[in-house]
Amino acid sequence: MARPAKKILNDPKNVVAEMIEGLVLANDGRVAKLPKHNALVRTDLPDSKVALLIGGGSGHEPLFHGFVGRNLGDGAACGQVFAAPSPDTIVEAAKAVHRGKGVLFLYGNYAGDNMNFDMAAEMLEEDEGITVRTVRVTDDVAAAPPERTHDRRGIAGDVYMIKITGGAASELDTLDEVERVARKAVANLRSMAVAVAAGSIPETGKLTFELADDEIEIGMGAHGEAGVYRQKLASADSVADQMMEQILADLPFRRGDEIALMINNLGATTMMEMLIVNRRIRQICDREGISVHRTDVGTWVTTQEMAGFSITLLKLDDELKHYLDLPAESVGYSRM
Amino acid sequence: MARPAKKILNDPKNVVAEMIEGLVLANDGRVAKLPKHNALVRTDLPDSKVALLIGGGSGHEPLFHGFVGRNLGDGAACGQVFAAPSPDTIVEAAKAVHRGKGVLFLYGNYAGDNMNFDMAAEMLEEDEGITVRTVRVTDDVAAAPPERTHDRRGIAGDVYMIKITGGAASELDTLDEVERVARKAVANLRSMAVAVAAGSIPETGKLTFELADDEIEIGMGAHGEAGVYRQKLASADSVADQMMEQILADLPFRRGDEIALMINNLGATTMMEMLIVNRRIRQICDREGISVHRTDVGTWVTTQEMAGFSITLLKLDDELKHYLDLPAESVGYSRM
Amino acid sequence: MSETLDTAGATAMLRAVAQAVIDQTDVLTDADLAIGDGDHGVGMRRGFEATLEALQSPPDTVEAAFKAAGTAIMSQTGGAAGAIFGTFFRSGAKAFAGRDAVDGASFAAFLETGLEAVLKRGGVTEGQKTIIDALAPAARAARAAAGGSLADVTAAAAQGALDGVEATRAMIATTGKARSLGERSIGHPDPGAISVSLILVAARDFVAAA
Amino acid sequence: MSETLDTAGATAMLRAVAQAVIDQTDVLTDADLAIGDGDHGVGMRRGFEATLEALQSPPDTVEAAFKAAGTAIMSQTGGAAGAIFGTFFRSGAKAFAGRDAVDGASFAAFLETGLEAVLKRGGVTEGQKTIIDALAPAARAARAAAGGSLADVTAAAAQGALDGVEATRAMIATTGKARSLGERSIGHPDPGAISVSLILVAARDFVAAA
Ligand SMILES: Nc1ncnc2c1ncn2[C@@H]1O[C@H](COP(=O)(O)OP(=O)(O)O)[C@@H](O)[C@H]1O
Ligand SMILES: Nc1ncnc2c1ncn2[C@@H]1O[C@H](COP(=O)(O)OP(=O)(O)O)[C@@H](O)[C@H]1O
Ligand SMILES: [Mg+2]
Ligand SMILES: [Mg+2]
Ligand SMILES: [Mg+2]
Ligand SMILES: [Mg+2]
Repeated sequence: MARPAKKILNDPKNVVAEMIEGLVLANDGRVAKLPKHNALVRTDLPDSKVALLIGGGSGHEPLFHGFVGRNLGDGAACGQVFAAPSPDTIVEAAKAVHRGKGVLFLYGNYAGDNMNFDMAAEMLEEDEGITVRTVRVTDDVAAAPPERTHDRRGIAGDVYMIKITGGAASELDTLDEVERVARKAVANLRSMAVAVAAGSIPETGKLTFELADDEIEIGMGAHGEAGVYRQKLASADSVADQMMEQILADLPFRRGDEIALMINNLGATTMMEMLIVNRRIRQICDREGISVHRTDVGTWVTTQEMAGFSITLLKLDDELKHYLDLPAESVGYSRM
Repeated sequence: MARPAKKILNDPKNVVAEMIEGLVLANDGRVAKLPKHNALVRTDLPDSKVALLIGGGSGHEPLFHGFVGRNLGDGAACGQVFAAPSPDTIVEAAKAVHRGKGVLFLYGNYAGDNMNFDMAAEMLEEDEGITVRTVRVTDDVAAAPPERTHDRRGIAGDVYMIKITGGAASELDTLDEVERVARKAVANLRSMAVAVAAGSIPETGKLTFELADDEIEIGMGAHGEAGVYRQKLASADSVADQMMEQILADLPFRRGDEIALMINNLGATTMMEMLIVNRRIRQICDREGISVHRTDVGTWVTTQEMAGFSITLLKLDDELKHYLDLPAESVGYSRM
Repeated sequence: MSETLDTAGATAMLRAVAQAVIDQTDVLTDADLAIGDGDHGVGMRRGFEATLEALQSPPDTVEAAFKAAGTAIMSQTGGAAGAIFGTFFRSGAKAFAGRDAVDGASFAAFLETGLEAVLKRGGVTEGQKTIIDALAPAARAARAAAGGSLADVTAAAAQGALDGVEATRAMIATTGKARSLGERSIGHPDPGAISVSLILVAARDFVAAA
Repeated sequence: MSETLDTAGATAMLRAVAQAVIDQTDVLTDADLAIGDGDHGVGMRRGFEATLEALQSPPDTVEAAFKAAGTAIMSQTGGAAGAIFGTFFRSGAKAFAGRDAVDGASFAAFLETGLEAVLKRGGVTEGQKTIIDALAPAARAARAAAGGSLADVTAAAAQGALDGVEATRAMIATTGKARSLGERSIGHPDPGAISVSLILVAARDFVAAA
């Protein structure tokens, strides 16, 4: 933890506020910041819709602030780096996105997020009479055994969850229905990450863990939380084999399943590495008789400058496929 | 140059071939690889169009292979990491994209690319009777003084060039016209990069330059070529100020100009840093009376795991704006 | 050494507590780097800097002073600690309702009330290597000393928290970001528990010096 | 020591040259890391490994042998070096047209013909810190020795290239990836020039041992 991080920043205490200012400016007026909170809201929200509020700690750019847009999040409540947003920020963001049909909270399953979003939900229901439902993303198979999925962390699966739930919240008429789709998606979603090098929090300037020059950690969490095991640096094919074995066995994914596949950069990994891993994953899918409906390879859920990647598989049915394939556009994620 | 690079790869000699295989698999059938060459071609090419062939050394992912798609490149000829593709690869790629109206070669201005693409152009004209025109991207203001723009390197400006020329090659009927639009764009395009840490070539495993823990290099090239000067790590605002001063003075950009603005990740930099820089750039543009038509913040032209970013400004007119704003979709770049 | 603290005294104590935590930012950072994500120090600093600011305008009552601290922490700390310490101070404040001074008994009640709210909010029990493992023994020790002076009670609470921190070293985390470390979390004290001890030691020292 | 090389001999010499360059991959890498992008070594290795493979099927003529080497380099090396060395061998090969052996005079003509093509392709002149700065003095030295044996000519060419490499140290690069270094390129030899010297030294040594 001695090696200092090297970043081009202004005052490290202001990173989140300045980042959000930069994001709003990059967004051509399609999102606005709430005056007193690190929260973003779409400027083109229809008058009546089920609202989708996403959020969590910052430092995972472009998640979450970059996922506010059409068929994605209606708003985002952003905390400081790696720290859940506070209840007041969540409450104000929820009030700003609410369009009369209730608000779905969608976020990663972490103690801090759970408590802060729960407090906000209680305040909204009690003080504002706004109905809130909550779906927590729990895609990280490395975080807990299958019988305790409620103890699992949310990692790159957030992207598919926001994509599908955002689509459902655009087209479906009731909070119940949107929640149902989101719950189905999260039940079909599995991810796992591998870390090659650590990231750092701007305010401390310290790397969040240590890893020897020839070591990697399989199952690393999105804030540098411990994974399943450390091992020597290995070939792309063998790393993909190990990760896919655990992911496939977990749901389990079976012959004949159709999936969406995401390979997500944790920050500093080259796209070349991810594409080489994609090659191996497809060999495995072919062998297992699993068909890939679509693939996303890119940088969406990061841990600052951590190096490594995650693999996400989402088992599809026609409904999930429909919402996943709707066009979407935001600073962080666009697809026609 | 002692610190070894740490990557998850198979045999480093096969990285380009495996990467292209992974890319084609990620692309849902919209691009195909030529059987014997590291070259990609759109599978949905219309029967008659001016063809746009892009290409260059690999290692800058998602450029170039990730920019083959509708309103982008019709094909890409890919070299080994940091090495221009060979004439035979370029020739085969050009033959594969040719649709009776000639081929425009669009690539970054480097000795290796110039020679290999020129040889290919000669072969195509002599042996195949295919008309070829060439536009070289020369956006890097750090590479040579304004009176020698023909000595300048092509860096992140490649993205806007491919976007605009790809659009023009979809809509315009003659090679002449497409070339005219591309030449206008390149004349209006200026970029500059800053490096924070070095990247490495997989086959050597060695970092391409050394930079002290508290140093940055302004003007670094896309293969780690020397920049304008080294200096101590400084605040985001002051780095943005320095870079913008040189970029603005170079064209020069003037009060009343309308621009497209791109902040491009060289590889390992956090989006947070780029958004904080965007905030400052917009303050500068406001002060100078320059309006920003659109902003792109992301990872498109990398130097493997190099840390740092580049700033690109493109002065727009109605024609350039039209082609720039056409929808486009590819593995590397999508925008509705 | 005064036996009770009026509103101004309680406010001064909260300011001393805030400064003590802010001064130990790096200690908390390193503790959280070891088993969590490394943000506990800067989070606590944000929350307690906001507390210092909030207490610039003198609160009307002891309850208001503690509630202002909790509100500042809840809105500025973020993360698990923001929710927990925010809830702790805001809910604990109710123990001072209608009272114009902090004495030993009300301080013990404050800890108990806060603990109860925090247990409910966080859904954990003792032994999971959290804030609770410092707070619960502190509250018990304070209750046992509650017949004595405020100095006795704060001293007992501080000692309970310090013992609790030590005990967390041997625990395996089963919640929060440290959970996935499993046995690898053994040997490290819990960062949130350390924060509890910093708060209660600062309170003890303030009362002893007052 | 034979006075001329027939097709089999020329092929064997090209194989020896290829192996010599492949063996020095790291030297070329480090030279290119110092003033370029660090890929020159692996590029030359790729090109000359392809050359070895191409020469597995014995060429019919000397010209074909040199052309096969050039074609392999041009298609597998990539970058500036692929274009330059590919052009050099492919165009230089024409100096052997209609001849069934390499002698001193034809080797000198090979260097001159190759140089001319490379000058045209690259558009640079002597003094810009490139391949040319080893190749041009090598060709001149070979011409001066062209009345002598093949051994004399290859020895003179090798020495000319080695001297050329030394001279590149003092030059400021004005083309290629090293250009932007400006004065910072002084002191480092040019990687492409080193490759020329490796090729000609290996040719000399092969002829001397043949
Ligand atoms: N459910 C919980 N109940 C009580 N305390 C908790 C709970 N979860 C985590 N904690 C405490 O929070 C501390 C971490 O705080 P902090 O680093 O600020 O939050 P985060 O885990 O969100 O990064 C842990 O050391 C632990 O003491
Ligand atoms: N225009 C040119 N003419 C001749 N040689 C050149 C030219 N440009 C570059 N070179 C040579 O190419 C060498 C670099 O080769 P290499 O590293 O393989 O290519 P790249 O510069 O594309 O990475 C330089 O050391 C220089 O000798
Ligand atoms: Mg945290
Ligand atoms: Mg190169
Ligand atoms: Mg923490
Ligand atoms: Mg090179």
